[in-house]
Amino acid sequence: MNSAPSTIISRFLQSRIVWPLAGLALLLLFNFVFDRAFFEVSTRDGNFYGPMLTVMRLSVVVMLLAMGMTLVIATGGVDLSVGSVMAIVGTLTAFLAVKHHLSFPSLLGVAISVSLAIGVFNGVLISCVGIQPIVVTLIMMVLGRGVALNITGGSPLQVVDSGVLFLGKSFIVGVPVQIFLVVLVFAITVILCRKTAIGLFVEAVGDNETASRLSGVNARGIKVLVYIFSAVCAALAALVSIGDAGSVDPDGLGQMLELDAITAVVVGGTVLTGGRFTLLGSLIGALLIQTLATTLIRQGMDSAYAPVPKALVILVVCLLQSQKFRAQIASLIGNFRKPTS
Amino acid sequence: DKKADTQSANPQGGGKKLVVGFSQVGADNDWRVAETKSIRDEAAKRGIELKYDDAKDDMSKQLAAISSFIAQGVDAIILAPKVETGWEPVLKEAKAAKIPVILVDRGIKVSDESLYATLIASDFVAEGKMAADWLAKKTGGKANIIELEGTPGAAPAIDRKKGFADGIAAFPEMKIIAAQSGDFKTAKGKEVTETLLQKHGKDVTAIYAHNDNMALGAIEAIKAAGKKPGQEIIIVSVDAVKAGFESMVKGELNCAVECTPLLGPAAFDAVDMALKGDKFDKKTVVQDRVFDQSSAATELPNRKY
Amino acid sequence: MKQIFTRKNLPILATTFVLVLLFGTFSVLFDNFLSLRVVTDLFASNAHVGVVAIGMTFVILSGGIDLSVGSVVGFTTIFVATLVGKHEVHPVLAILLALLVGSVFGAGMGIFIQVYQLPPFLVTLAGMFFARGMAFVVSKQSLEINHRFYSAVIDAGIPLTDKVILRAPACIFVAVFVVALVLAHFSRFGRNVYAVGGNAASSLLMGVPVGRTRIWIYTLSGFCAALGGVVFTFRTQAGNATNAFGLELDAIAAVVIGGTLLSGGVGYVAGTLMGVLIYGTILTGIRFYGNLDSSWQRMAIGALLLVFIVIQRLLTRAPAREASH
Amino acid sequence: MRGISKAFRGVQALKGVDFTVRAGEIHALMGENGAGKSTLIKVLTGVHPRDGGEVLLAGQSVSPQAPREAEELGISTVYQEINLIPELSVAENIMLGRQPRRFGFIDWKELHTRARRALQRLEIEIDLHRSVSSCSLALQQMVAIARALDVNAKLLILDEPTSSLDEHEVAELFKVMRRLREQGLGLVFVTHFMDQVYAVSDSITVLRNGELVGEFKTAELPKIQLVGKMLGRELAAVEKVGDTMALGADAKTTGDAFLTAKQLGRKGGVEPLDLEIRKGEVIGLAGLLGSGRTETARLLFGADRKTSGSITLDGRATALSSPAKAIGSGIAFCSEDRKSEGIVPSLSVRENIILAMQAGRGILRLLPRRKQDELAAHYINALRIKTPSPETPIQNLSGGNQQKVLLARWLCLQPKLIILDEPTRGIDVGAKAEIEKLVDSLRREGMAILFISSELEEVVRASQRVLVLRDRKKVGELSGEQINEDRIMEMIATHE
Ligand SMILES: Nc1ncnc2c1ncn2[C@@H]1O[C@H](COP(=O)(O)OP(=O)(O)OP(=O)(O)O)[C@@H](O)[C@H]1O
Ligand SMILES: Nc1ncnc2c1ncn2[C@@H]1O[C@H](COP(=O)(O)OP(=O)(O)OP(=O)(O)O)[C@@H](O)[C@H]1O
Ligand SMILES: [Mg+2]
Ligand SMILES: [Mg+2]
Repeated sequence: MNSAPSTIISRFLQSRIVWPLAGLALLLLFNFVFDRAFFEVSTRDGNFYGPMLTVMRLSVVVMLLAMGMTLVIATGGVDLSVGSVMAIVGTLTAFLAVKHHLSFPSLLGVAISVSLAIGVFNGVLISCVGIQPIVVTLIMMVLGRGVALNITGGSPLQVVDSGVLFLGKSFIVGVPVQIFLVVLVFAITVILCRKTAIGLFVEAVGDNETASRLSGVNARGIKVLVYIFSAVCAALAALVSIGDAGSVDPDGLGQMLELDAITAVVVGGTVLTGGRFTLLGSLIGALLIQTLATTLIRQGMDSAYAPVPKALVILVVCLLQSQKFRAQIASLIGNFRKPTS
Repeated sequence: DKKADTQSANPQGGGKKLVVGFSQVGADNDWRVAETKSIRDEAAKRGIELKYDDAKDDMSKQLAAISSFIAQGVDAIILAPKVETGWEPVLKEAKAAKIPVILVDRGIKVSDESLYATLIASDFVAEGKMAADWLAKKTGGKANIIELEGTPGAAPAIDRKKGFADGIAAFPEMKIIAAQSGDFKTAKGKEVTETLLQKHGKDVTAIYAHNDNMALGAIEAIKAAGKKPGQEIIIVSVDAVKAGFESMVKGELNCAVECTPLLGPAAFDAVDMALKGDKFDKKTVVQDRVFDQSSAATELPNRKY
Repeated sequence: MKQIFTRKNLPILATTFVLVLLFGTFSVLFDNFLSLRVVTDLFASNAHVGVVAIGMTFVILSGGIDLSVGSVVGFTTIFVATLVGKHEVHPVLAILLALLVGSVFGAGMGIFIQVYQLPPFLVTLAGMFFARGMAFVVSKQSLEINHRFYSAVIDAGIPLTDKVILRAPACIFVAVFVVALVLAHFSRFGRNVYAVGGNAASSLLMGVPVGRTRIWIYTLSGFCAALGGVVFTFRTQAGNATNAFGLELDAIAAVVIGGTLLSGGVGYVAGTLMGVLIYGTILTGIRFYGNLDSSWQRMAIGALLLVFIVIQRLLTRAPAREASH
Repeated sequence: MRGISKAFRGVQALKGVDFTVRAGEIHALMGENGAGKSTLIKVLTGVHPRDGGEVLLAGQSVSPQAPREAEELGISTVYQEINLIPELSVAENIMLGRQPRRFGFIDWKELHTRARRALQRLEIEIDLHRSVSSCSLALQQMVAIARALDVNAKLLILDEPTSSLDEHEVAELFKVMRRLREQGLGLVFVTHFMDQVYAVSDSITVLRNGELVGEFKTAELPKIQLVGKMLGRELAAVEKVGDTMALGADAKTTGDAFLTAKQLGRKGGVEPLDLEIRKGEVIGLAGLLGSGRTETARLLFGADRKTSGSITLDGRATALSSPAKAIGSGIAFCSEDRKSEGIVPSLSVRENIILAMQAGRGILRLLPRRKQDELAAHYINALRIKTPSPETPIQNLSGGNQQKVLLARWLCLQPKLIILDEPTRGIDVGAKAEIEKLVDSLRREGMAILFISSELEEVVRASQRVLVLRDRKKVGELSGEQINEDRIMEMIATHE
């Protein structure tokens, strides 16, 4: 009985999310030392405000993308098209709301169906035609951006739909709606993965596709499924993003976010070659990226030079994950202690 | 038939359709889209065949486009260069092929001015200065400013920053308390403003954005922080696209310095003159105007972009 | 060597066929397309992408990835321009220095990847940010390179006809391609790269120096990226910290279109050349058509790539099935 | 080697083991699955760093840090799981890392000559340009051996080199091994085949649970005692194990036809053949390396597409166009290539066991966790799978234990027909007997079994009927009393 807590702790220490969490903790520690105001929380009209909350809110978009990306990466693939899916869905919904006054449920329907179609397109080309995931989704990334620009001719649009604005701007019990959304999507995804066989099949297909197929796993179906899921996540991210910004720019929306999403997943401890995945790790990864971005802005880092510290933080988080590095540090500390004791 | 025959290319001669290549940087924003549309429309109006290429913000693709225009044997080239430098080699090739090059909206640095026919330019530095002047007048020379910069290294970002800095130099009580890049994007503009407002709180009295997209993001951020954009915090931006005007009419954006993208007519006038071999000025500066909330409502119906 | 039309060469043949088909289609559609000038342009305009993609081929063959290349190209251009323009270093020396810096940078990333067993994606992502940031640290302003040496190199070239000249960038591209071809197929290093990518654990057991090979691969990629930057300066005679933003994706795309598998172990340097040319040909075709607005240009690129990749895939797949197991 | 210790997370794989090989001897290393044989070898060649002990080579203390360094010291090794680069050609795999060069460039002509010579020593003729992945497992094993033989070594280590070779190939290998012994090399030989041990080895070292049991002269150690030492049981108990080996052919076949294949074939694969499998019957597939046994099995399972013929199941015509459909109709297939077609390496033992069952239930109806744990516990117990816990990733298990997990994966489906392709590959004597016993009891329960093994003895013992294949053609069928090794050999050899 009394060994229970220690096994929980040791299991935690062996899990993959420890090291991204440690990276996040380091960043927060930095802020704690140099920028105490980072942790201030105030209330206004019963809603909570503060840099930490803003960081969480701002990371929601990448978190949503990262959840879809996690499953895709776990099957050994990658989805570069998420930014463009965001652009298509965001521009289309804003356009339909302005020009055709569609209601929020129909907008949501459009968003989901469009992303579904793109997901099927990606998935079928990858698993049935057998083209490499990176090629298919790269093509979709270029093509999709064109589609998004075509909807409005490239002009920005105001977001007028109250449902979308609610998603992006409102609060429930003082907490931004988007945070509830991401928690909801996370819960659904975890249930889908762990309370059905999806998680097992995704990992099996990513780890050894031949063996999985010979065991009767529908590897193709699983692959199509993860690309659909990724696209739907991107659609949700698009709604949150345009609701938050209040307007859409078809060229800028979602641009380069695929890189952030992949980074979040890999920082979170899922390996790019597929197999075991951790959704929670990906969320922590996304939070880490946004905390870093916000910290750099608050520190007044020149935007042009900001990539340098960003690189260093990524490297440190990487090194924390390396067993060898930890061993070296441990022995260094050991050497340091010896003479003093 | 569009066979290469640059020697006899002559707008009046033989009823042959003139072919002009236009290399655009990208489709980043409304302003670019409007500029492209102006040039494409003008070409159609004049019965000129336009070869259009969008370089997707990649300088090397622009170089390739010009090279390809030369290979196609176009009669003239219109170039909206991404950056100031790096054009000398390719322009030498154009010159060797006797194809006149007209630069629009941005100047370039070359050792030999004869490499291009003329520049039809907006003066980015002047735009920055006009924004500073307007803000100085509005605030009585006292302001704590957040500057939302464009993409690091982009020419308009560099010049609009410089012009603004020059403009406020005369007012010791106008200070830029934070300057961060918003990448010319709405969402990024909002993110940066939101964070900086949390950091600097009540100190901030004005925002200067290098384009309207970022200003729109900043307005949302100010609203989210529970303040009134346009009243508690004064916002100035450059470009003056339609969305900017709508925002001014709503009373949120205070001032937009126009940087007109409607360069089509002037560009093709230049093409005509260059092909005729006329002598003309190396640089035509397009006069930019400043709009604020007072003039926005009357101007809005006239906006084409 | 005896037979060209073997199963092993099928992917590369299919890719070549696709390139010829593409080029042929455009030649029929557009006047002036089928010309030496367009072909040399294809090499010159894509020289920096090509050089970088060839370095990337080795990385991808080994099962890794290098996201830092675009930034290294950008860094190199401004680094060389600053050395020549501000510090009056002779261009040759500046170029050599830049190549050294690129190689050392690549080696550094390789060491991190190998020694600490870190994911290449993250290490080179950090490298991408780092190099881009350092490029701005060198100079935020773009700088032209005014030096007789540069003008001489830019004017030089191999005249193919009296009008068409193969300029320095294209020459470098071709030279790098030939060297890489030899390296990949006629050196132990090259074969080790394939082995490491095919199965790193087995390679280790078979006595392949896996660690050393990996570090050399990233060094090579860093070198190629720096050389790509140098090529870029030969095209522009200027340096700019923002240059080649996003180039890594173009390079990866070229490699993968050329038939190299992202999972490592399978692929061809020659395929990468085809990949670069296929992508370049599509862009050139769109320029020749010239009547698409920005959004349609993007859609056309995507659609054309898709069509031709599906063709390539179908060509390689049918017989491959027959022989599998 | 003296006092070698090695621990993995949670497992003490070796505890102070001493091991000596002399020049000019063939030394067999024996032990049950998971006894630590492979680990001892990997410690010796520097794959795993050792926790304690020392390695002496010709009196000098050495500690290679990587297989490459071991090779430089004159230690050449064939590791247990075939370690080759699948996409590279046969020739390149043989010469990788030591390609002949001229002017610094690889001399491909010379490379192919040398590779051919290396294969000729084992009397194999194959297309050197073929990629290793397109070769059957047995061929791959030969290539790996050829590679090891090409080195000028002082010590040659062979970890289960014969696990998928047929008798002819084994004989060929032994010839080479004896020749090397004459030349004064030391050889280490790991296998689970008793006969082979007695056929070539001079001395035997037995490991059990990571500990040294002892070193013996082969001539002085009767078989039954060796088994006893490996299992750590008393003689009486061992004799009982021996008994179970005699199970088999007595029972007569029962039941109706479960699967009937007519003119089943695949272009470029096996020629059309007829096949009938009845309920409660074990059918053996016999044939030499590459004779098409695996191909036939894959066709029946839908893993490859057939190009001719038809299959009826329980009297109904069925397509069996994919493994999933085959599994759905009650067919299971345990592949011979466990590394690339069997295990899902980073998943746990439990997940590997339930994978096929879960696939059958579909995505939504997840097997309750409690049920999963029960199944895992049951099979770990029943098949004596040696694993620290059901949650251990399968890649950390010894080769033989991985094989048992894969068997469990199929057994828990309770299929109507199970195709076992080399199920006893790399499995120790005790476990082998158990598997044979298992096969027999499954048969009695009414399951149909297609049994493929390179060990004729095993096929003969287990089967009621035997199909003999040669050059990817069916050349005959034996049943009941007719089945014996000589008849089969004869059919393979004489049929034209
Ligand atoms: N990489 C590893 N990580 C953790 N445990 C391991 C690892 N490799 C081996 N083991 C454990 O070490 C023990 C010895 O394994 P080893 O592979 O040496 O057995 P073996 O005698 O070769 O058995 P077999 O005959 O089945 O091949 C086993 O219990 C196995 O689970
Ligand atoms: N000696 C050989 N020469 C050429 N090809 C061979 C040889 N042996 C096997 N093959 C190839 O390997 C493929 C697989 O044969 P298959 O696995 O069906 O045979 P098997 O009887 O199961 O033998 P194995 O013991 O190798 O598993 C065959 O299609 C054949 O092309
Ligand atoms: Mg073993
Ligand atoms: Mg077989």
